[in-house]
This record gives sequence, structure tokens and C-alpha cells, in this order.
Amino acid sequence: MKIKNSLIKPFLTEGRIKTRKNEYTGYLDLLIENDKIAEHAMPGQFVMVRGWDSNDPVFSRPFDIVQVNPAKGLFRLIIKIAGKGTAMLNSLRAGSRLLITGPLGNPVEVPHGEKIILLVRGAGAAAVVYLAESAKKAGTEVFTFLSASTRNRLVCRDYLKDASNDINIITDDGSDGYHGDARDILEGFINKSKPDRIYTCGSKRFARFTGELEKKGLTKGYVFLESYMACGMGDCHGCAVKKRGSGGYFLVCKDGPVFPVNSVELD
Amino acid sequence: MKIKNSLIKPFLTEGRIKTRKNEYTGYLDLLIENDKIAEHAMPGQFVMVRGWDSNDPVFSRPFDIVQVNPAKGLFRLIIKIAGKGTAMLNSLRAGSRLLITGPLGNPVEVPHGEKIILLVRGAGAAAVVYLAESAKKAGTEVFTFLSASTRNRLVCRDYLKDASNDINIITDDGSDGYHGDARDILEGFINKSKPDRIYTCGSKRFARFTGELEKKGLTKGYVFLESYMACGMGDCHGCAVKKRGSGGYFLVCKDGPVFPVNSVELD
Amino acid sequence: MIMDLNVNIAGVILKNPVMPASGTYECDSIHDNIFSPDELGAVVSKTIFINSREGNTPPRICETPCGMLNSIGIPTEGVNNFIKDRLPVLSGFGVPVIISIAGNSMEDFCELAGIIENTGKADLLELNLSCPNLHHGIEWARDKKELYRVIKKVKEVTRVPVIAKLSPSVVDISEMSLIAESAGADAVALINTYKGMKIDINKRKPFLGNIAGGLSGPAIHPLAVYAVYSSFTKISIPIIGTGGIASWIDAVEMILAGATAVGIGMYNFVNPLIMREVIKGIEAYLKDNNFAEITEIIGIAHL
Amino acid sequence: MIMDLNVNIAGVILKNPVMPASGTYECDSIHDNIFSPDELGAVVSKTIFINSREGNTPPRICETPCGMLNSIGIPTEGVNNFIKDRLPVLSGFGVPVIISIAGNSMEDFCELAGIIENTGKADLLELNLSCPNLHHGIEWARDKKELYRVIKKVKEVTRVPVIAKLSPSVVDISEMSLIAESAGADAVALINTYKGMKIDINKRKPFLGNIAGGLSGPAIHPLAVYAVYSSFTKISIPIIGTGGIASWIDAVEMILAGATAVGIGMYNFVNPLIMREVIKGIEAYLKDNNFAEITEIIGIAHL
Ligand SMILES: Cc1cc2nc3c(=O)[nH]c(=O)nc-3n(C[C@H](O)[C@H](O)[C@H](O)COP(=O)(O)OP(=O)(O)OC[C@H]3O[C@@H](n4cnc5c(N)ncnc54)[C@H](O)[C@@H]3O)c2cc1C
Ligand SMILES: Cc1cc2nc3c(=O)[nH]c(=O)nc-3n(C[C@H](O)[C@H](O)[C@H](O)COP(=O)(O)OP(=O)(O)OC[C@H]3O[C@@H](n4cnc5c(N)ncnc54)[C@H](O)[C@@H]3O)c2cc1C
Ligand SMILES: Cc1cc2nc3c(=O)[nH]c(=O)nc-3n(C[C@H](O)[C@H](O)[C@H](O)COP(=O)(O)O)c2cc1C
Ligand SMILES: Cc1cc2nc3c(=O)[nH]c(=O)nc-3n(C[C@H](O)[C@H](O)[C@H](O)COP(=O)(O)O)c2cc1C
Ligand code: FES
Ligand code: FES
Repeated sequence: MKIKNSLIKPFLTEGRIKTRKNEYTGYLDLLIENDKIAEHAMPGQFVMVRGWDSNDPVFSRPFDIVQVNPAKGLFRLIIKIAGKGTAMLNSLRAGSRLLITGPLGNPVEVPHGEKIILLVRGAGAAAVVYLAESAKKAGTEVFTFLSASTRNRLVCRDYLKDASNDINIITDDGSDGYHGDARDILEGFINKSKPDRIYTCGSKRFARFTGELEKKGLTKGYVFLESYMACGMGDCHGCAVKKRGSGGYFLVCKDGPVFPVNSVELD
Repeated sequence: MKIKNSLIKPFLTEGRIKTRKNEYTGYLDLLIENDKIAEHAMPGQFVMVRGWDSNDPVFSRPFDIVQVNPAKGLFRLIIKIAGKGTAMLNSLRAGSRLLITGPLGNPVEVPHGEKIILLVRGAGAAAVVYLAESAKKAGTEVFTFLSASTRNRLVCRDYLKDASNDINIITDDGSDGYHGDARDILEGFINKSKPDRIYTCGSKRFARFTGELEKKGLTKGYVFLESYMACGMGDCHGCAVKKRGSGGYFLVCKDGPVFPVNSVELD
Repeated sequence: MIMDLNVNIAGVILKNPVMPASGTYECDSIHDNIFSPDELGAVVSKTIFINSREGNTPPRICETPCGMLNSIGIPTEGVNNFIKDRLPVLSGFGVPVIISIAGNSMEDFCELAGIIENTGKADLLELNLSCPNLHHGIEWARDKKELYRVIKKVKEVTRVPVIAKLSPSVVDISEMSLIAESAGADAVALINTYKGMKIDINKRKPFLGNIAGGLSGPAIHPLAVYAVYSSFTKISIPIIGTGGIASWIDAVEMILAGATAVGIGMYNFVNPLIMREVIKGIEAYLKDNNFAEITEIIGIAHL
Repeated sequence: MIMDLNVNIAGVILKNPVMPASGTYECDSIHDNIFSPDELGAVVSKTIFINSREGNTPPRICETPCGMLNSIGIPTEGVNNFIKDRLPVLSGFGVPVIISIAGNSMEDFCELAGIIENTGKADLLELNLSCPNLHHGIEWARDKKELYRVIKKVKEVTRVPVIAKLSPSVVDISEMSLIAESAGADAVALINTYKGMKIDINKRKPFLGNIAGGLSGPAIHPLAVYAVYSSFTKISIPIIGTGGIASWIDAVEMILAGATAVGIGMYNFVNPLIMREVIKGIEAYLKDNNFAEITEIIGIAHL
């Protein structure tokens, strides 16, 4: 896979569900046919999706682009069934049509020849798969810490395993991997391995922890933020997140969704 | 089939789509599994149906009960794809669940050992199939005049053929049966055959014509009325239709949906 | 643990806070296989006038995005027939009875209040001061002076506690709630419908026979919640929160905003079991969140 | 046959009646692959203040049934930066430019009007007198005297034609339209959002950072149509109909009700192609119904 570096404007485009599976409890794995997203999306970017004509729910829903296959014109989403919109998506069969806006947001810069950590939990795992794949191909060593409440919520486990040099599993209930909190084992690992960067998604605790690591001078930290979104394109100013220190707001969709961890207020 | 005569209060009940087909252009034929409707529904009654969780569209949609099979717990609806709600129903696959309120409305009294005419057009054909079947079984001679704009909109053709002693096809474009207006051939037929009653559905022109026939003393006339409905049970007073002469209103859902043709204002 | 769902509206104890909104639920035996009104906190009549009324020209309803317009125009058999035929049904469920009344003049309201009081069967009287489909329907609740005067007058002639049903079509409904309270209302019902319309683009005419109608349903729920929230801090009489409730979550929002009880209107048409689902849902919510009594959560979104 | 979609707002000719509602469409190059603002009847700025503003505390938006609440609070770079950075973009599309302004005082409005006029780049000035998310945002459009005075003052200091954007949170918006006209407004924009709120039942707190917000979207469409319909017969200045337009049918309803042009707000977020679809849909509707010019259908639902 070639590492892309030219940012394209989003498209409003139709996709078809190629395959769907519910591998992990409460999650939907969608493989979608759409050339434009498959070709142009870069790590860190997302799409807004709807699969219904109705205005209830009215907004399209944002999801990270998990994997792309430009050759076959396919891309993957991993969706946690959280409410009305995701339940609707979950009810669609293979062959159904989706309305997609994207790719949206700023790509993360893919580190070349570095050492990085991915610290993710729950649906947050979806955000970093594409980054992991791209970074590894760019000669970066990727160490993944994947956390979940229990074994069958370790979403993207296989995708991340393939895309990482090493993967650590952590569950709250000890049903798989380390029994406890990822932070317990991470600080030691960092002191030892001295990574260049750490990327986190899916947990406010992890984000704050990542901020602390950076403040201690141990590594640079980045956070994938989520926010309620209406447009995904900077028009509504709805997805604001407070800037750290200086005052004012970033827009998650337009200025993010990935931010240097200490540039934003993590409440 | 036994002719029922005890009226039961409506249920709020779930049904499963057993089979679906789009045999006629723009129409959906649904066979639905539900014991309660199959067992209790009588000719002239209808159900309110929804097949979505969303509140857009918000109201359930009313449809006539076309056929019932109490032994197998099945009943049939014939649905013209008219707008948002019917399009949603059309998008559902076999196995999908429906929320159903019914049976609603007053049954028509099934004529025993009489001679009757059914004069129907388009989706209106759906309203009289069950009546035809029941009347024929009660020793009544059933003569059906089925009209449509063109051949592939002659909905319920086979069902009505089976349930009638004789069926006349009329199309506006001459693609099948008599080329023209059903009324042209009907008045002669009535003068000749002297039917006891005529039932009409699906055309305002036919309803007015039926009213004229009755006024001329040729036969008793009944009209299956439609109206915008919210509740189908007499709660909202939304489905009002003006009484003829006396003033005041009938509620189509509660006082109908079948009315003596000259008891209501046909605008 | 059994949750205590009792609420108190002007001395009348409702075993739970759920009631139909006036005009949307007939309490007829047609519902026998679905839901019985004796499960409700109270039953509420449709609005009664002194004389019978036919209602407005059809079409009387149309669907809108997540809502409906109605221009029913309150058909009624008139108060005498109501007392004879309907009131015995309403008072047969063993739950408090709320009678909604309206009139074309102050005198009508007073006369009706007297007639209803004399039946001895009304626990609460609701003044419909806010119907957008009547000739002088909504004006009562739009004019501060009229609102004050009509409530005051009715309170003078009856000892049945009075609920003032208000209109959202004002500058600030919390001010109107305050006026209702100061005029002696024992409770307010917030809100009636918003005036709206649909146009048939093929006929190029208003869709409804009466041109405009009242908008209700989920679409207006956020507006009704705000009406309740903003009134709650201004008044000390109870609020019956009504408008767009389509689930127990919507009802809980209303109560957290400050409603002592909730009215359910158009959603009865969509889901004839909604009132039971709301009662059960509120009960489960209290339990899951370790509240023993519903009164603990009224208005606590303000804290 | 080519349909004539031209409309005239205070002497400014729009090649079609479709424009974004203020604050909902940035006209940024991010839309390049989707839709270009040069297809529009006019471009409209978000509301500009003299000084920069941060906007309100998040969460700023939430979804409601067929609508949304927003408490954005109009973040802005201030008028000077706007003129430097944004105005050249807006005036680069070759279509009329409408600048929306607001202020905390009469003086602010007048000062801004002057500054904007001096750029020579505003074809129309829209006074946002109706934002429910500002400290003194909605009051202009709720108080008859204030409404009259602020419009009158602005008209005295500028020759750029003025659109008064009004609030539905009044007793009767058609009266407010009439006041706007008599104060000299050249057009009215109907309607801004309705104040509403959502409560998080788990946190038992208002969902929005600013407690309440403004409701817009399909949910309010029937209310916006009625606002336009009822104002149309009272005033002779043009109406820009805004509120819940989500399809060309909704837009045609607005025009039949009396709107000369239509504004599209939240639906830009849902379907970034909506404005083009509305333009095409109106054109097809005229053709299918044998109208040569759009002006033939403005307000004809009244006939
Ligand atoms: C940039 C970005 C990328 C994302 N990527 C992903 C991804 O890759 N995978 C993924 O799974 N998710 C992702 N998300 C999150 C995802 O977008 C949301 O989970 C999704 O939008 C939820 O939609 P829904 O309609 O299912 O839930 P909603 O309908 O929005 O409901 C959410 C919850 O709110 C509850 N609720 C409703 N009313 C109330 C009330 N009054 N009080 C309290 N609670 C209430 C509902 O019960 C429900 O549980 C991303 C978000 C962003 C911003
Ligand atoms: C008792 C009864 C029995 C019935 N039985 C049957 C039956 O057996 N079979 C059957 O097929 N039907 C039957 N009907 C009719 C059926 O209920 C309706 O066709 C159905 O409800 C339509 O729902 P919809 O959501 O598809 O259409 P809707 O969404 O309600 O739309 C109808 C049409 O309105 C148009 N529209 C939307 N906005 C506007 C506007 N502003 N101006 C002009 N037009 C607009 C839409 O484009 C659409 O074409 C029955 C009705 C009743 C009352
Ligand atoms: C069909 C219909 C009839 C109504 N009739 C009355 C009435 O007779 N008296 C009254 O006070 N309100 C009446 N209302 C208003 C409701 O009581 C309620 O205040 C309003 O609909 C908002 O609640 P909802 O959104 O739950 O419907 C009626 C509403 C509808 C939809
Ligand atoms: C996110 C958002 C931001 C808005 N910002 C403004 C604004 O800056 N100025 C203004 O006059 N109206 C503003 N509005 C109101 C819209 O212009 C419009 O009047 C209203 O949303 C109704 O139209 P709609 O239903 O199509 O959204 C805003 C609305 C939304 C949803
Ligand atoms: S989602 Fe609209 S600005 Fe970010
Ligand atoms: S549909 Fe509600 S009364 Fe007939």
C-alpha cells in the first residue's frame, strides 16, 4: 500500500454494503463498496453515513475509516450499536445502499521509521487500525494496547494484531490478556521502550493519562476525539471542543479529529 | 370457511411477513403471520400497520384485510406504493416484524343468497376480496367489475376471479378487457340482472355513479371510504366525513369504513 | 422494592403521573384488548362546551415530520349529554377524573364550571384556554389580562381545583404560568398545540379544511420541555407536562424539567399502549437510579 | 422551455429563490466536490458582530425528532476580520451577497450597518433580531417597540436594503412582520429557531452546555409555513421563508404560502446537496404545472 499524502475534498457519494457481520457483542463490521472513499481516505479520517430516508434520526452518523482497499473499491467501518442510528444501520442487509459524505477530517501524519504506541478501548480501536497499517508499512514499530470490559468486546483485535508489531490485550474482567487497567502495564513499557509517539482513542481516562505522559516528557501524545456532529464539514460549529489554555474552540470535524493531546481540554 | 358474526375489539399485536411479492406495477402483496387478525377479522375491516421504529413517518398506515387463513394464522394485505410509509413497507423483507392494530372498523354484513355487484378500481380492489369470498360461500352470486388504468395495475385480479361468479375487466387504455369506462357497460348489466346490492371502492366517480343507481331505485349501494387516519379507533376524530343531508360527521374508522352510499357526502 | 409513583395535584392524589392529554383518548371500550384506563393516574375528558358542536370541515388531520397537524375543532355532544353518557364511563375507572372545559365567553366557563361541579364527579377542572382551532380559542392564553380574569372568575364560582391549560404561542410562557398562578389556578397544563399548516402543492391550497391546525407530537417535545423547565422556577403550583411524549424517556425528561405529572396526546394514536409503557418505564427508571419516590426527581434538572 | 426562476428582493435580482439560512453554510472550499455556491440565488453570511466571539460552551447541538437544537452562540471573528478574510470569498461567487449582522445595542447595529455598507460588497443586510442563544438576542423581535426602533434606526444610517429576521416566539408573527415593514424594512426573513431544550436523563441535567437552544429542522416546517402564510396578506414587502425545508416540496409549500425566496438551514448538514435539489425541484414543478415564471406561484395558496 502506498502512503497517501494529498488531501482531497469530501464527496457526497453512495455506497453499497458488500458484507456485514456481528462478530463482537454489540458491534457491526461493515465492508462497503465505494471507490471514492476507498481511494482517497487517509488514516485518521472519517465518514458521515446514513442508510435511511427518514428524518428521524435526522443526522448522518460519523464513523472512522477502519481499512481501505483501493484496488477493490472497498472500505471498512466498525460500528458500536449505541442508539437509533446505529440500530438502523445494523438492520440493513448486504446490498443495501448508504449515503456517505467523506473522507472528512484531517489525516494524521503517518510516522516513518519511528516507534509508536496505540492505546485504545472499545469502539476506539476502530480509529487506529488504518494508522497502524500505514505506519508499519512506513517502517514504524507499532505497539498496540487494546482494552475492553470483556473478551468479546475486543473489537478490531485481529485487524490490529496484523497491523502491529506487538499487541497487548487488557480486559477489566480478566477474561483475556492482562486483568486490570492498561495504564498499569503501560508506564513501565514506555520507560523501557521510549516510544516517539502515543495515540489514544475511546477512553477519557486514557486520554488524560496520555497527556500526563507527554507532560512528563516521556513521549508525544495524540488523541482521537469524538463529539456530537451535524455536518462533519465545519458548517454548523456544533462539534466544538475547548482549546487548552489559550481559550476559544477547535472544531473536531475540521481541526481534528486527531489532536495533540495537550492542545485540548479533556473534561 | 365459516361466516363469522361476532365482533371482537381490536388488538395491538405483532406480525411477521411470511411472503412478499410485487406482482403488479407499484403494488405490494404481503402475506402476514398473525393468529389474532387471521382468526377474528371480518369482511370490510382493516388494520393499521407500521414496520419501522422511527417517528417519520409517524402514523401507522391503514389497509384493508384482503384474505384471511385462520387455520394457518395468515392474512393478506395489498398495498399500493403511494408515499413514504408504503415505500418503507415495500423495503421490508420476508421475516420482518410489523406492528399491527386491528381488526378495525365495522364488518359489512355478508349477503346470503343474493345477487351483488362489486365495482372497484386500483387499490380499491383490495377492499372487496374478502367480502366476495364470504358472500359467494353464503350462496350469493358475485359479479365483479375490476377497472384500472392499464393491464398490469389490475390488482387482485386472480383473487377476485376465484371469489366471483363472473369477473369483467375494464382498462382505460384497452390493454385488457373492455376499453373504456366501467360505467358504460354496468348500467346495461344492472338493468338486465337486477342485483340486490352494489359495493364500490377506489374511485369517486364510481361512488357517485353507485349513488345515482340507488337513487334510480335500481339497487342498494355501499361505498368503502378512505380518509386520513391517525388512530383508526375513534380517538382522534380525524377521519371525519360529512353526513348527507342531516349535517354532522361520521368517523370513517368507527362508523365505517363501509357506508350506505347515499348516507355520506361524496365530494 | 415497590416504587412510589404517587403525585399530588391540588390535593388530588394520582397513583402515577400519567394521564392522556385532553382530546386524544376516549376511554372507550374499544381499547379493552389493549389497555385499560384504570391503570392511569387520571382520566381526562376531551374539552366540553355547553352546547354541542360538529367540529371542523375535513380534512382535519395531516402528518408532519415527527408530528401531526389537527384542526378537529372539538366536536362535542354538549355538557348535558356528556354528563349523561360519558361522565359515568369516565368516573367508572376508579381513578381521578379531570374534566376539560371551554367556552366562547367568561360566562360560558363559569356556567360550565358550575354544572360540572354539581355532578360531584370532577376531581379537577381543566380550562382549555389555548385551542388554536376555535374562533376565540387561543386568545385567553395569549392575553395577560384575559388569562388572569377568566381564571379568577372561574375560581370564584367553583371549589373544584382548576388546571389552566396554556398556549406556547406567547412571548414567554413562564410569565403566563405565573399569571395563572396569581389568578388562583391550582395547576397549569403546559402545552397545547402550536398553530401550523401544510399546503397541498398539487391543489395549491391549504391541506386542512380549516386552513391551519395545531402541531403536536414528538416534533414539539423539546419546546414543551423548555416550557416546563422555564415555568418551574417561577411558580409553586404543579405542572402537567404535555407535548410530544413518545416514550418513557420523554416523560422522564418532562419530570426532571419540573412536571409533576405528564399528559400524553398524539402518541396514543401511534402506539395505543404508550401510556402503560410510560408508567412502567418511569417505575424502572426510579428503581435503576435508586429513587424511592417519584417526587424526588421532579425538577431536579435545575439543581 | 427554460423556467424563469428570477425573484426580486428589494431591487436585488436573485437568479433563483434559494439561499442558505444564516449560520448554516460556510461557502467554504470544502464543498468543492459537492456543490458550488455560485448556483445559489444568493449567499448569506453567518451573523457578524463588531467584535469577535467564541460561541457557547459545548455540547452545542443535539438531535431531536426530525430536528435539532443548537446553542452555538454565533462564534465570529468580528467584523474587521470578516471583511478581510470572508467577505472576499462570499463576493467571489458572482451572486448577490447578504450580510447578517447583530449587536448588543441599537448603536452596534447602526455601526455595523455603516461598516458593511462602506465595503460596497453587501447587496442586502439581514438584521438578526431573533437569535435565542444570545444574551439580548431574541428580545428585539419580541418587543414591538424595540423592533420598530432598531429597524428604523438602521434604515436611517444605510442605503443597503434591509431584511428583518424575525422570531416565531411571539403572540402573532404577522403583526411583527407588519411592524418591521412600517419601520422601513425592505423584506422579512421568517423564521428563526424556537427556544427548546433536551435533558439528559442519566446526568439529570440539561443536555446542552448553554441549557437551552434553538429548535430548527423539518419538525418546525409546518410552523414556518404558517408564519409565512399569515404574514403574506398583511405586508407587501417580500418574505424569505425559512424553517425546516428538507425537500423541494417543502420549498414549494413556502412559496405557495407567500415566500418570494427560501432559506435552507439545518438540512444543509443532513444533505449537502439539498440546495441544488431544491432549485432543480422548483424548476421541474413550474414546468410540470405550466408556469413560466416563479413569481406566478408566490402566495397563490391564498386564492
Ligand atoms: C469523528 C468520529 C468518529 C467516530 N467513529 C466511530 C467508529 O468508528 N465506530 C463507532 O462505533 N462509533 C464511532 N463514533 C461514535 C458514533 O458516531 C456514535 O456512537 C453514533 O453516532 C451513535 O448514534 P446512534 O444513533 O446509534 O445513537 P444515538 O441515538 O445518538 O443515542 C445515543 C444514546 O443516547 C441515549 N439517549 C437518548 N435520549 C436520552 C436522554 N434524554 N438522556 C440520556 N440519554 C439519552 C440513547 O438511549 C442512546 O443510548 C465516532 C464519532 C465521531 C465524532
Ligand atoms: C380504511 C382504509 C383502508 C385502506 N386500504 C388500503 C388497501 O387495502 N390498500 C392500499 O394500497 N391502500 C389502502 N388505503 C390507503 C392507504 O392507507 C394509503 O395509500 C397509505 O396510507 C399511504 O401512505 P404513504 O405513507 O405511502 O403515503 P403518504 O406519505 O401519506 O403520501 C401520499 C402522497 O402525498 C404526497 N405529498 C407529500 N407532501 C405533499 C404536499 N405538500 N402536497 C401534495 N402532495 C404531497 C406524497 O408525495 C405522496 O404521493 C386504505 C386507507 C384507509 C383509510
Ligand atoms: C387530535 C387532537 C385533539 C385534541 N383535542 C384537544 C381538546 O379537546 N382539548 C385540549 O385541551 N387539547 C386538545 N388537544 C391538545 C392535546 O391535549 C395536547 O395538549 C397537545 O396535542 C400536545 O401534546 P402531544 O404532543 O402529546 O399531542 C388535542 C390534540 C390532538 C392531536
Ligand atoms: C447551527 C445553526 C446556526 C445558526 N446560526 C444562525 C446565525 O448565525 N444567524 C441567524 O440569523 N440564524 C442562525 N440560525 C438559524 C437559521 O438561519 C434558521 O433561521 C433556522 O435554523 C430555521 O431554518 P431551518 O429549520 O432550515 O434550520 C442557525 C441555525 C442553526 C441550526
Ligand atoms: S460537525 Fe458541524 S462543524 Fe463540526
Ligand atoms: S382515525 Fe382517529 S377517529 Fe378515525
